[in-house]
Amino acid sequence: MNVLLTHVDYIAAVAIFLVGLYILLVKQNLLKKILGLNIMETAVFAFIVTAGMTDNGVPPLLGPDAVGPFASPLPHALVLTGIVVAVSITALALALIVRVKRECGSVELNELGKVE
Amino acid sequence: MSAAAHGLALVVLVPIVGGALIPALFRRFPTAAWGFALASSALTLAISISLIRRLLAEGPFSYAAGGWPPPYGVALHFDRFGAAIAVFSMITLLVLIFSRRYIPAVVPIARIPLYYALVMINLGGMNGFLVTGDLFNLFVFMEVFSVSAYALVAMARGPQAGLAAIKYLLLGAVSSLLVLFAIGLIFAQTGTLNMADAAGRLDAAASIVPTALALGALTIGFMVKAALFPLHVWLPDAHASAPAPVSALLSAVVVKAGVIGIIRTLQTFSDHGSLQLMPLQSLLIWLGAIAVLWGAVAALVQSDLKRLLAYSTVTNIGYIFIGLGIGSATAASGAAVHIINHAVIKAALFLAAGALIHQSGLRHIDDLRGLGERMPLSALALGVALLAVAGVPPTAGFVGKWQIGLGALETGRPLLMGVVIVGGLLVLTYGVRIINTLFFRPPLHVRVVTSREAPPSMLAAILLLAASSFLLGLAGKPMLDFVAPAILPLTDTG
Amino acid sequence: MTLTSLLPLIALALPIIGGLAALGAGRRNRRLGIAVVAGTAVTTFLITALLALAAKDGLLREMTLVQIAPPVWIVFRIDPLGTLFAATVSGLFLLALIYAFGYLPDDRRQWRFHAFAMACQGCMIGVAFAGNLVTLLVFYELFSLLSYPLITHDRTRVAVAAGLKYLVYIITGGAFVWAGIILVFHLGGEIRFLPGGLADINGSPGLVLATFACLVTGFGVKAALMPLHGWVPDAHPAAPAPFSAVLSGVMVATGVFGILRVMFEIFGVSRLIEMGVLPWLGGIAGASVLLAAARAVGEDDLKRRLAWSTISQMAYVLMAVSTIGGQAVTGAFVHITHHAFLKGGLFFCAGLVATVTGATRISQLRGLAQRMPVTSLALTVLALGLVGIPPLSGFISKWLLGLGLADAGAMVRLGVMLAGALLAAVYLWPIIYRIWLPTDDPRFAHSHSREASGWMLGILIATGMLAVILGTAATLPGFPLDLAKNAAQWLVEPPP
Amino acid sequence: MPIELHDLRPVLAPLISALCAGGVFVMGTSGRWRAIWSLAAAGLKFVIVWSMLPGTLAGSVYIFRVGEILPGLSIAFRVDAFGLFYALVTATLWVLTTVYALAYMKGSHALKRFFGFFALCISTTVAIAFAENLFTLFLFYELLTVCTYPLVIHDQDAEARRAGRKYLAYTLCGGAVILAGMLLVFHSAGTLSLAEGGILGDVDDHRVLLLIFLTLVGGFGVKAAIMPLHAWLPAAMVAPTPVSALLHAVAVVKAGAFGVVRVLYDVFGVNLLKSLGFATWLGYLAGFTIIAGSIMALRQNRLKARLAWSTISQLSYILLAASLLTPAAALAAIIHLANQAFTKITMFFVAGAIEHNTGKTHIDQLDGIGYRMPWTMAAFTIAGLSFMGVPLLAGFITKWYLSLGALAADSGGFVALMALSGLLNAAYWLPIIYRAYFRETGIPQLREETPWMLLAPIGICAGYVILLGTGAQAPLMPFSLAESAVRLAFGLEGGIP
Repeated sequence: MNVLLTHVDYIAAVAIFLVGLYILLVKQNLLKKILGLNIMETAVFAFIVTAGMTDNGVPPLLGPDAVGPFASPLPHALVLTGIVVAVSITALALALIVRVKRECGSVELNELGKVE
Repeated sequence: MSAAAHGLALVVLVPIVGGALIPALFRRFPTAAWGFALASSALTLAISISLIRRLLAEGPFSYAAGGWPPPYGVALHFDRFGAAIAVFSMITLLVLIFSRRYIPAVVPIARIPLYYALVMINLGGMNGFLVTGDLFNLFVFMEVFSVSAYALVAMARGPQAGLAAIKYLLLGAVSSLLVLFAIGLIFAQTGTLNMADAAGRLDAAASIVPTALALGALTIGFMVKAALFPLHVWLPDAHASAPAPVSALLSAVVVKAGVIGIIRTLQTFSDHGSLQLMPLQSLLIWLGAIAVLWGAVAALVQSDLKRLLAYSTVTNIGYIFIGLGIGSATAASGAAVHIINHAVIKAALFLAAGALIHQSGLRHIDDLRGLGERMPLSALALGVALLAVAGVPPTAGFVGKWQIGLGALETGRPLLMGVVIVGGLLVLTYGVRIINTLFFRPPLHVRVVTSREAPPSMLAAILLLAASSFLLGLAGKPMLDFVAPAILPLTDTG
Repeated sequence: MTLTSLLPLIALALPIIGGLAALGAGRRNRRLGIAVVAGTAVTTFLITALLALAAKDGLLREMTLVQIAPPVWIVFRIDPLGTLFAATVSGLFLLALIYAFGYLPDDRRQWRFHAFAMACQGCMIGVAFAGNLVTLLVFYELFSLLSYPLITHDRTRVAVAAGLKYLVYIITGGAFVWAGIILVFHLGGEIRFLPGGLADINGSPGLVLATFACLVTGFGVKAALMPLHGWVPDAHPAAPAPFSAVLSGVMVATGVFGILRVMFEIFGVSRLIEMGVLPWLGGIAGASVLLAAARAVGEDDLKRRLAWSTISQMAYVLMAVSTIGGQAVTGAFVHITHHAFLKGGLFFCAGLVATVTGATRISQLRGLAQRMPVTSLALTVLALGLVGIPPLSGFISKWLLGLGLADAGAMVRLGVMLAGALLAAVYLWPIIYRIWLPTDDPRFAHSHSREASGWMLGILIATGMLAVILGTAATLPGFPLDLAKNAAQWLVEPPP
Repeated sequence: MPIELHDLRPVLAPLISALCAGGVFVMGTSGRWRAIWSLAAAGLKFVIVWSMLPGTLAGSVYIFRVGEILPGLSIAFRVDAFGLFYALVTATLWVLTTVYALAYMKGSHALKRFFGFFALCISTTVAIAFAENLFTLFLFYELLTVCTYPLVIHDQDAEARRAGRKYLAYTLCGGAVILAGMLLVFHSAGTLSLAEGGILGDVDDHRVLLLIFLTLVGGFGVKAAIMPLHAWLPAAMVAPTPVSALLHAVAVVKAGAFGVVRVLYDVFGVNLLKSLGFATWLGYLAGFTIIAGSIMALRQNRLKARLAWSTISQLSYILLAASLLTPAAALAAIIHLANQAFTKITMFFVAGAIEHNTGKTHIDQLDGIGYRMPWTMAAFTIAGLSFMGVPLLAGFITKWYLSLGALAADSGGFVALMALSGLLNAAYWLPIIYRAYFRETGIPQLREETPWMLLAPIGICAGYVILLGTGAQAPLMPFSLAESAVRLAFGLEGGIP
């Protein structure tokens, strides 16, 4: 029980991740799948940010009156990069969806299956 | 510092920067884009060869980007697995040569510079993935080559390409996220992103649950990338509908990233005292064995040549995972060599198939009857590569199968050896079927009769790759000797 | 190479070459062909006779020719037994080949007959001169196969069926011989014919017995030892008469010859006694004598009756040999030779009668003497000779056989022999009786037939004369009796 | 121990044919160049192979190592007595088959492919003969499968393709099984070198040894057409006659038999096998195949089908002889490689000549053929008699030593089997001879002898059948070679008992 309490961030992240995964797997609409993917991304980013948290930590801003303990700055940098990557993937996916819509006339996977 | 000292950075930067420049510089000049891409990939190849020479002279070495020492800075690390970049650069170079005449036929003219850009960026991502010593950069480079791969699949004309690309993207993105999640977990446990560093600290981490979770997430994530059964479902669609050179790149190079990711994972977690890797390895063996048989049987019933080749990739990935799962020195080194050999063979297969399909306009196997008489060299190359992929000695495919089979025996798994052999036999069955169709059956389709041999640029790439897929078999011993030191950390777990 | 070492080879090769030459020459020019055949046959006979005389005192020469495989050689030897047999063979062939000119229709196939027959002769001489089991087997198999086209020469369905039966029997027999030879070599380490038998045959008694049984069974097929005789009553009538004569006269004897070689020169007298096989051999031979003779009595077809008679007569020989007495063995050898000419002559007669009158059954022969007196006379003389009426040749051999059996104290076998002779009289007398019985029955009138002339009649007269000469002058030196005595002595009491 | 000499010839012999194949593929559109390349290579290889005979007889062993491609897996050639024996047979027959094929195939399609792969087949066969280790043997064994496939389906019709499929299915599965066996050998013995006396002496796990025996003998047994692995062979006779000759007499089936003998003597070794007793079962199976193959041959009406079934039966002579594990029987096994090859190739040549001349393929069409083609049929008769085991012909020698070997191994039953098999052989060869000479068709038969380029190889082969049967110790006969091979395998000093 104690483990669960101390790792509550883990649990939240996994839960959100699973929500996204559920959408990705179950929804037939490509756009919704992309949304699911975005939710999963959010879960992971949130988790990484929490991983950088230190008990009673302050933002790691160096200045004349900066007193530790600092929260680890690295996760934030990582998540920024991760968001860039996520955005680029989303962009590419949306572009592809537009193309699929234009060429196949639908964005519903079950309908696309019939088109084939 | 001289250029040579920065080689490790250059081998990543040259293709990425070169690729990024192409759309900017050559929007109007597709031909020049080809030349530029070719030059930068040749440069990459040259750099990677010089890196290998240094590796042989000095042993594994690291490079701190921007001068920050590890574990703080972004570390690049070059070991014997990293040497695969030379092969990947070489294959990319040949794929580019092949693309010169092929791509204008399948890609709209406006997108041609984009195509070359993506190929180069893909190479850069692969190289980065191989040489990075840092977990987060591992993810970033993985995304670089993944995103470029999604886009490359979408390059071709027609509705199938877009759909296949988006399917590939969805699964690929999920797997990337799993990997990222795992990286986050490891960071949370150890507070470092340097792989070597993290490996050392994992043992000290108190709780086993997050570690196991990280291991599971990494494994599943890389399994998707590597298309290991049962997570291979995206592969046949993507590889079959992409343009042939892209299929070659995907099958030969990109899926190998997943395999190398698994190797890195196993290496990272192998020092962990309380976490047993044995069940995971058994799982890999089982999945690998099923993949071998499933891929081979599925390939047998395909009528589309490129789809068949895609399933052959599933089989071969299965072989590699059996070898890794066994984990003995013999089997693991065999699997490592098979990564390279399969890359060469599969590139030869897809390019040769691409040439046949391009010249005849047909892609169903039965329609290709008699094409061997019209396109003897391409068909011969395809034949040699098929024999190689089936593991007929002394071709390149044999090396891995022999070592893996021997490893299975050494660890007391004779049935597994049987699977290795039966899989080879099944592959040979469809290989023979294709050879038979090409050479020994009268033409069925009128287009076959009017087909002509592929142009020299395509032929050069195909023949070189086919010859390599034969000759690498004769170089089995030196290659095994080369990977042996790199394999050692793996074998401790076996 | 001296002449004596060349002569056997010439005797062997000459008929084969002559046959081929006749085949080539005869198809263009009949006279030339006849000359070639006759010249070859006569020369061969002279050479074999000369060799028989030269070798009468014992082993003349042994020649090793070709090595097949390290222990296996083609070896020839000139010894009394072999030369006597070779001379008999070439004598009968001489008669048969000339008879065939009259018997066979004058067409191209006649030359084929001669070519095969002469090749057959060469191979039979090869059997006679063979110095070891393998050499014997080579020529034995060869002439067996070469006989096939001769038996089926008429190309009738009956002939083809008989030929097939013959082939099945003979080849099976060959396989037995073959297995026996292997066993001999395995047990004895040697396959040469050695006076007194091989020095040692090491093996379990059962295996040694099996070896003997294999060889006797194999050769017994050709020797028509009951119950291995099945091919004889079919093949002999089916073949053209000149070849029936050869079949009955010498070919069956070849089987007996093989058994003799095996008994005396492979196993040796003392080992045979030790093995206890002789009573069995004698018993089987005795049964053959009686059963075959009984079958002959009930047979109406002339050539078939003669064939059954051959089975019976050859069994005499084996029965006599089974006593191992010197006298009996002498009688056996003489009987081989004498029987050859008698039975050959009878088949010549039967062929002539069948050609001229179309009669093949004994019941159709009534009144033959009215039309064909010379033929009838010859037939009578030969038949009486076979029954064993003095002073004809058959009497001499049977007398010797009887003496030998008595000498060896084999009284049961003697009784069997006498019973056999009596049965011979029973089955031959009706022939004589019928042909001399005048008749007016139009069915037997043979109104269109008359005495044949030329080749066939000449040969008939010659065989008749031979029966008389061999009977009256049997004791002259150089005649079969003289040679047989030496041969028997040489076999039964080999020189040290 | 034999003296080992490093020499280029062991690799040159296969290479010559491979070069020739290259020449044919490049320049083979012209018939003349095809002929020149094929004949030149055949002649050259003939000379090379024969040139090693005196040295080998004197006890030398020629060695050439190409290189190690995997740890413990090297490509190397080693000419010992047994290998040279097989190579001599192959090289000699190749010359004849090439001449025959040049005449026979005139006017056929895809000749470049045909002669190219034809040469490659022989190249691989010689390489099999000279293989120093199991891996090299396996390598070229598989290559042989690949190279014969285009020849089998040369006609490219439905039947040929069906046959080709069957052929590949069987041989490739066999190859896979060999691979398994090879892995087991390498795992348990640590080496794959073929060595007199075997390499498995130190292995004491009975089950592993049994598995190795089953896989290796079973795998090579496919090409040696031991029942029940024989079904591809009768199907493969749809190939053009020179190919059938090559398949049935020289290269393919003999490669299988050669492989089995190598496995028995050079992988297991005589002493080990004797103590294990596996070979007895092989002997029974081979004995069954001998009889069953003959019975099946009896039932065939198509001449080539009868020849094919006869091949199945005859090949098992080699396996039976090898499984008896006595010197005399081993001698029979080795000699039968040559005897069966020359005899059967004569028959296939004749069958081809008949088909080429008259278009007749079935036995019941052959009435009176002996008058049309007397010399051709004379050769056939000689071959038939040889198979029946008539002395003075090649077949007798085999049966002689095989029976002696069987008796020495206390398996006297096999002598009866030999006799029975001889009878069955008579039962299926004599009817053909009978028809050829003694059955008349009613129509006058015109003399229509085979063209000399077909007849000459037939005549030479038939002559060789006689020579093998009569003059085993004549100077150019490889008999003493076979003897020294047996001496090596059994570690004997003097003659063969």
